[in-house]
Amino acid sequence: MSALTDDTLPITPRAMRDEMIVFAAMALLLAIVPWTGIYPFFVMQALCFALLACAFNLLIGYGGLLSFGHAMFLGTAGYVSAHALKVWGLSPELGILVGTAAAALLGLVTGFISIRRQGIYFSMITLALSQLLYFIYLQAPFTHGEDGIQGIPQGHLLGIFDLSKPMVLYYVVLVGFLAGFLLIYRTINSPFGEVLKSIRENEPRAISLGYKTDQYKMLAYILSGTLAGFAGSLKVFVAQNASLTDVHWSMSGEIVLMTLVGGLGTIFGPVVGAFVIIAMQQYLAGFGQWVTVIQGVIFVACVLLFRRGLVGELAHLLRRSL
Amino acid sequence: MAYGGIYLADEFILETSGLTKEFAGFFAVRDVALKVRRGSIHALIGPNGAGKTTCFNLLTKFLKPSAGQIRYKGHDITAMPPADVARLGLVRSFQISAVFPHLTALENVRVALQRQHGSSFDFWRSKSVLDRFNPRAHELLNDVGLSEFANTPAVEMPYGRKRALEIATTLALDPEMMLLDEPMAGMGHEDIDKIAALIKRISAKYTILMVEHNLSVVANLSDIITVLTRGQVLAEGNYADLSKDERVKEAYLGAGHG
Amino acid sequence: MQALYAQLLVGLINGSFYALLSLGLAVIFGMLNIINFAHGALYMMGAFVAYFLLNLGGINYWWALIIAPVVVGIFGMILERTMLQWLTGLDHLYGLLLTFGIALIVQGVFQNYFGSSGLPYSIPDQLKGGVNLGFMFLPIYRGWVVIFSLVVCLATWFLIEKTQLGAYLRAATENPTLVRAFGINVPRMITLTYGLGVGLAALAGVLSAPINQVRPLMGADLIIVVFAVVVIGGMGSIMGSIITGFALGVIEGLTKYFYPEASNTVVFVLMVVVLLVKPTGLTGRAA
Amino acid sequence: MAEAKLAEKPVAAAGADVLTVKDLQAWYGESHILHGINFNVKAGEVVTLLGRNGAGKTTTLKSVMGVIGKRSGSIRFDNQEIIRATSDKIARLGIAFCPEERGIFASLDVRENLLLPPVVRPGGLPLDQIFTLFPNLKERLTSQGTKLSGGEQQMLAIARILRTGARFLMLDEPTEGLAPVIIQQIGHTIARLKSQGFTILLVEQNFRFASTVADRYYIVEHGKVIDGFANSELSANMDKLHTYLGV
Amino acid sequence: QEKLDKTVKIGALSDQSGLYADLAGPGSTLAAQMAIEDSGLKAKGWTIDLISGDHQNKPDIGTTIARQWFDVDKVDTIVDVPNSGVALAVNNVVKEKNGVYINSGAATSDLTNAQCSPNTVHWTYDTYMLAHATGQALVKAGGDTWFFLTADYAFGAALERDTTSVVTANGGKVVGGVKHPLNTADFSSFLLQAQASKAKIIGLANAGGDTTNSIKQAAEFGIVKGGQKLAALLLFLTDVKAIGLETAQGLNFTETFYWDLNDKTRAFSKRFSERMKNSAPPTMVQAGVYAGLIHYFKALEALGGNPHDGAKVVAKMKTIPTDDPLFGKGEVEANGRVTHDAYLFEVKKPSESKGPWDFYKLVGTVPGNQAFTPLDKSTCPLLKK
Ligand SMILES: Nc1ncnc2c1ncn2[C@@H]1O[C@H](COP(=O)(O)OP(=O)(O)OP(=O)(O)O)[C@@H](O)[C@H]1O
Ligand SMILES: Nc1ncnc2c1ncn2[C@@H]1O[C@H](COP(=O)(O)OP(=O)(O)OP(=O)(O)O)[C@@H](O)[C@H]1O
Ligand SMILES: CC(C)C[C@H](N)C(=O)O
Ligand SMILES: [Mg+2]
Ligand SMILES: [Mg+2]
Repeated sequence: MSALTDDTLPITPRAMRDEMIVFAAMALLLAIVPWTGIYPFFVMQALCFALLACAFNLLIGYGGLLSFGHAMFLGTAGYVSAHALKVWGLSPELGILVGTAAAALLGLVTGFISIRRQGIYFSMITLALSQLLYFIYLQAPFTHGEDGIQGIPQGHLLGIFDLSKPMVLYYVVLVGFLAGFLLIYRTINSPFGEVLKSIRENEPRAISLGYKTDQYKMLAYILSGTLAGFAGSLKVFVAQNASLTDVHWSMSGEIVLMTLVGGLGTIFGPVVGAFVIIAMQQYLAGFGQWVTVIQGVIFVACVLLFRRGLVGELAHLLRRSL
Repeated sequence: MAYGGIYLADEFILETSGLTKEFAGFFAVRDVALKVRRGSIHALIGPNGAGKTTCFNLLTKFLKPSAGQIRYKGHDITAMPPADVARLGLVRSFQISAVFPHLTALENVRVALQRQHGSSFDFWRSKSVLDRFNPRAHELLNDVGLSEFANTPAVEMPYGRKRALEIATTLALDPEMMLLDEPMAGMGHEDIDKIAALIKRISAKYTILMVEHNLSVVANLSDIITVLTRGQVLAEGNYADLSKDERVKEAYLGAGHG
Repeated sequence: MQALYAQLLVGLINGSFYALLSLGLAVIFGMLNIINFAHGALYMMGAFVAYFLLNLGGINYWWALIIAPVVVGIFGMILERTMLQWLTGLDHLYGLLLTFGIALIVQGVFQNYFGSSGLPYSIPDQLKGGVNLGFMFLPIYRGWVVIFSLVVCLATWFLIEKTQLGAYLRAATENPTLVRAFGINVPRMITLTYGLGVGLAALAGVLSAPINQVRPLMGADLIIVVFAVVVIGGMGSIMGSIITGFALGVIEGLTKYFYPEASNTVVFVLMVVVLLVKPTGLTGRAA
Repeated sequence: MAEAKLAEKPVAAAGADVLTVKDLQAWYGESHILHGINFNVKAGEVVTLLGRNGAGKTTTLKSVMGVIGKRSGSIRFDNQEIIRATSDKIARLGIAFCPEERGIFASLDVRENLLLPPVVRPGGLPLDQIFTLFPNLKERLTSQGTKLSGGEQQMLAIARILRTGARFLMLDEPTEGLAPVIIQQIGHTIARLKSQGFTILLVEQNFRFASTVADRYYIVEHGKVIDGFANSELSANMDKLHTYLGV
Repeated sequence: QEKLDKTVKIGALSDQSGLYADLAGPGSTLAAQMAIEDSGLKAKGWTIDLISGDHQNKPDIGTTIARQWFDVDKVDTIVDVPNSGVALAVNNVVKEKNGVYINSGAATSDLTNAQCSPNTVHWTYDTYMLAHATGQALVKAGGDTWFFLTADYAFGAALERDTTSVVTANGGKVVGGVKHPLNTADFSSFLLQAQASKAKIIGLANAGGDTTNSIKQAAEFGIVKGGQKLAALLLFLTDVKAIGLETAQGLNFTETFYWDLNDKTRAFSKRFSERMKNSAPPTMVQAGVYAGLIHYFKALEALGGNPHDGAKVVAKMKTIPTDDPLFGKGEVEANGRVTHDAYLFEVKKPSESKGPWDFYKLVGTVPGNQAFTPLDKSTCPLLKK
């Protein structure tokens, strides 16, 4: 059986240099967006999803675990942050911290339940767990069920940056995204990342070398969940609400789709994938449910025709890891 | 080796008693008492389905025994999780080749070295901290004759080389005892000779328990042979003795051998 | 007390759908090694086919019970031939992703044409009304659903466990190459198996149409509950999925009586508990 | 009774080629395993392929059976080209295969295992005759297939293909891992089948066993047939055999 | 901002495909289109654009669309929004962006109470009105114990709250209730709880597809036969159609518009249904979209142009009395509430119905000044100045 991310290319020092160049280009491009007349709300949203997809990719691309419930981190952090900001009146930085911490805790708890199963079972369990959470949030008083938490105050970050100014908010979100991205990049290229890769490649062998693989997968899962939660907390400032949409299974599906389109197990793939999918939703919004159909078609096409995804195909052509 | 009284208890690095594995009423391994002498090359032979691989799986904890005990270096490891057993220096190699296909040979070995020296959970550090393992990794690759493959992804290496790489990876753990499951399977002549020489060489430092169907390898390498049939120990001894044993002839070698 | 019996009945009805759907999933998983995410969408198609038959062709419920599974089964077989087939040898997860995509397409198309609210499908005349059993009021149609599903489940079990065709299926699950070398057209059998699993889903859809309305998303949420059922019961055995399906429906019914707030979540909570106690599920067959 | 039936339907006139393999090449994925196999089997013969581990004997049988993904060259059976046919079609032409690993199904009981292969043409051995041949099976009909002892599994694997009416049998190492007494029994069975007009292509490591049943031998090495001789020429070829097989 | 011009952009935000799509959705967009045509402003040199969006009954989607309409598409006015949860969320956005918000579809009385806004006009009906008209009538008729089947979101909560206060004020008692998710298909277990409560009245604090499903399944479980009465607190023409007269006959409920009320409503309805896909006459919500926009255009004309300043336009709307062919005379009160007459209807028996949409019997009229929250009881902060 061939694994999902079978043709990952080896990471050489040269590849790492290439990656830094691409990263710099990406950061620069994103930094000038507000001056181009592109609707910043759209890009901010895309950045949140890009971070989310990167976090998800850390787990599937490097840990070999396909979570079909990653929306639960997005939604949980969103709700907790929103509640902290609106009801407790916390400052933005604390709001983000609390939300992200909630996601980390959720990762710990759900990881404990799910991490011992692999393959499709892991996917189904994470999906079911996220649905469990969905129903809890549907009924819990603090989430306001269907109505969601609305009209969240954006406040001043660190007491200085006025987040209700789109420009300020944009750069805050961008910095958040880049920081998250770099952390993921570092994780992939860390001693821990090496072990993770070897587990994905051949878990029985890693066990036989003395690695307690469950613990590594658990850490990867928690990291991934925490970063996904961070994305969720950031998103609260962009959308100014927290709602059930973000914990619904279709959101989990979208996360998978973004990563698949960009390229599972590629570094930049999830970012590209997130932008492609968000842009598509944006421009096809007028076509109603056809968006869903198109997403389905993309899913099918990716699985049947280009399993490597956009960036993966490109990397394969260039024989570089991206 | 065991000369003085102090070492006598330690003469056998691995001992099992009453080791049994039952699969829903079927006994794959039954009441096996195995004693592996420190520093020896011990071979486990027997017909297909005799329970050799199951035995290996039990020793390395990939399977849970239904009954019986396993003692390794004086520890009772019967209930120990697999990773802990490996940490004690009891390491296996696999019947099917077990490498990390998309890591280079060097990285393959490094993953094993890294485990020994901690820091494997450090996700915030650059992996360049792993470079300190490179000299030792190169040394190990050299030992098994893979120097020129250091930067080749394992997937691109020829079959016999993968096997050698796997042994190098296993050696990186600095084990005391190695379990080799059919190390010669799927190899051509030259490879068999090379690996046999390698095994002979490393056996100076390590205890080796191996399963092998290739009788000439068994005959040449092993100090002692245990014959399993139907999950049970049929006989034990050196090759010369066993090849004369009627029961062994009947169960394994066949009437015509000897 | 009356309410308890009534909720148990409602539980049994849900259990019927869980059982039919998880049974279909198990049949498909056995042969194709695929978790059929499209199962919910195909269940929904079953209901829609019944709806079309009635409203466009004037063909009644009873015929729909036969025609809809066949039509949807054929649709499934086309899917298998044109897409799923190409996944042999790939990681199981690709099957999950592909069928998820298929589910999105099918559901999206129906949503475009029919919105997301329910279309009415009325109970066939012969099964209208109810009987007062003394301890509860039993709507006849709901009683019928339980009994009919049970019969279908047992028939499927019989087909797979006790017939020659079933022997081919089980054997091909273990070793398709060898079974083919015995002269059996295994690819065709795989296609038919997918058709059978999908047909079961469609049948459940027809059964549910008069109860649940006909809605494009009727299967989408249900399938996730069924996944939890599958995780709890494992996909190891046909009987296992039937029993787990019905049992969980009943447990859900009990929850509705004793602690209604948890009725949505009880199956998932149960899954968590089972996983904590026995990480491989009750009849675990590891993936 | 059964023998009378069998006699009515010979696969081909005795002595004619039933199977002709020419320049057979085969691949597992990327690896090229068979590099041009040539041999033939006449009706009513027992032909044995000999060769070292990994020489390609099993692969040859599998290629004939059509279960190897990529193959080229020519395989003619009963005057039909089957190099492109799928294995189910090939089976229906009357070729039956007993694989090296036996292929007993765990989810089927012994009876189901036995009755599994469909009858491809009339004239297969009836059950009672199979039970006379392998009395052990009759007693174990309801136990799970893989619960049988190794020897019994091997018997079952052979028995089930006798039922199908196929008259061309390919047996891959039917004696592997079996106790000598069972090997003897299998030897008798093969002799009997031969006398009933079956044609048998055998792969054997156990040369001593092969020599008791075979009419002709082919030596396979590195995916090629490098030699072949009749049983009558055996003693003359003993030396060569030693070097080929290292026995 | 001070400059007036003659361009207007209107966004019809609705549930286009869900369980409220039939009673609002595309029909509301059509109503808005007809209002634009009937206003006659185009002939006077105005450019009026209409776009529509689908909020899918999700507040986050609603606000995202609203925000983008104001930011990117430069929309002035949002109409309809038939979902209380979405409506309240959009209410915040409209206020933040200083647009105009003419809500027709949402029921929650909060829009003109705690959450009222200087940019909002709530046209058609609200939960206070429903509770007082239908609720009061039922308690007075002897239905003094209630069990609520409530849609679990802003609307259901508001309707249950407002009805509960009416029930208790009139000496009745609420013995229990159960919340169900929006867009539920199978109500059996909820209905069983209602049945077990033995309450005389089962109050349906839900709407659209949820209401039709509850009523149909109540019939299946023999609830009405068992002696309990269903109170459809909110029922639309399209719902009656979906249930069928056989099951729906005899239900009492309140609306502020019915196509067959008088010649004016019949004339409009005829024009409307000719342009509808399924030839349905307008529902109360769709009629409200039309009437609300007609009044809005009057205010713009009175201002002499569009100031693109929502608060200013709404203030103007409040100074002009309302008068349109569909709802008759009324006014926009200071809290944004529009008042007009409300009608008590009963669903006809199948034998009484003479046409495909002939469903209602008028049984009473509540005058506009009594139907809605009296200003002195409104909790709207705008009034406290
Ligand atoms: N997981 C299992 N479940 C049931 N039976 C098993 C299982 N694993 C092994 N067995 C059975 O146990 C017996 C011993 O198997 P084992 O793999 O240990 O044999 P072996 O001696 O290693 O044979 P070989 O020489 O073929 O490798 C066999 O009969 C096998 O069918
Ligand atoms: N599934 C496979 N994938 C890749 N290579 C294979 C596969 N099966 C066999 N091989 C290789 O093909 C070659 C020939 O194998 P084959 O099984 O035909 O040998 P054989 O002559 O039957 O040997 P034995 O006596 O061991 O049964 C061997 O080198 C083997 O490693
Ligand atoms: C159109 C209506 C059914 C909307 C519902 N009354 C609500 O406020 O949510
Ligand atoms: Mg073995
Ligand atoms: Mg072979």
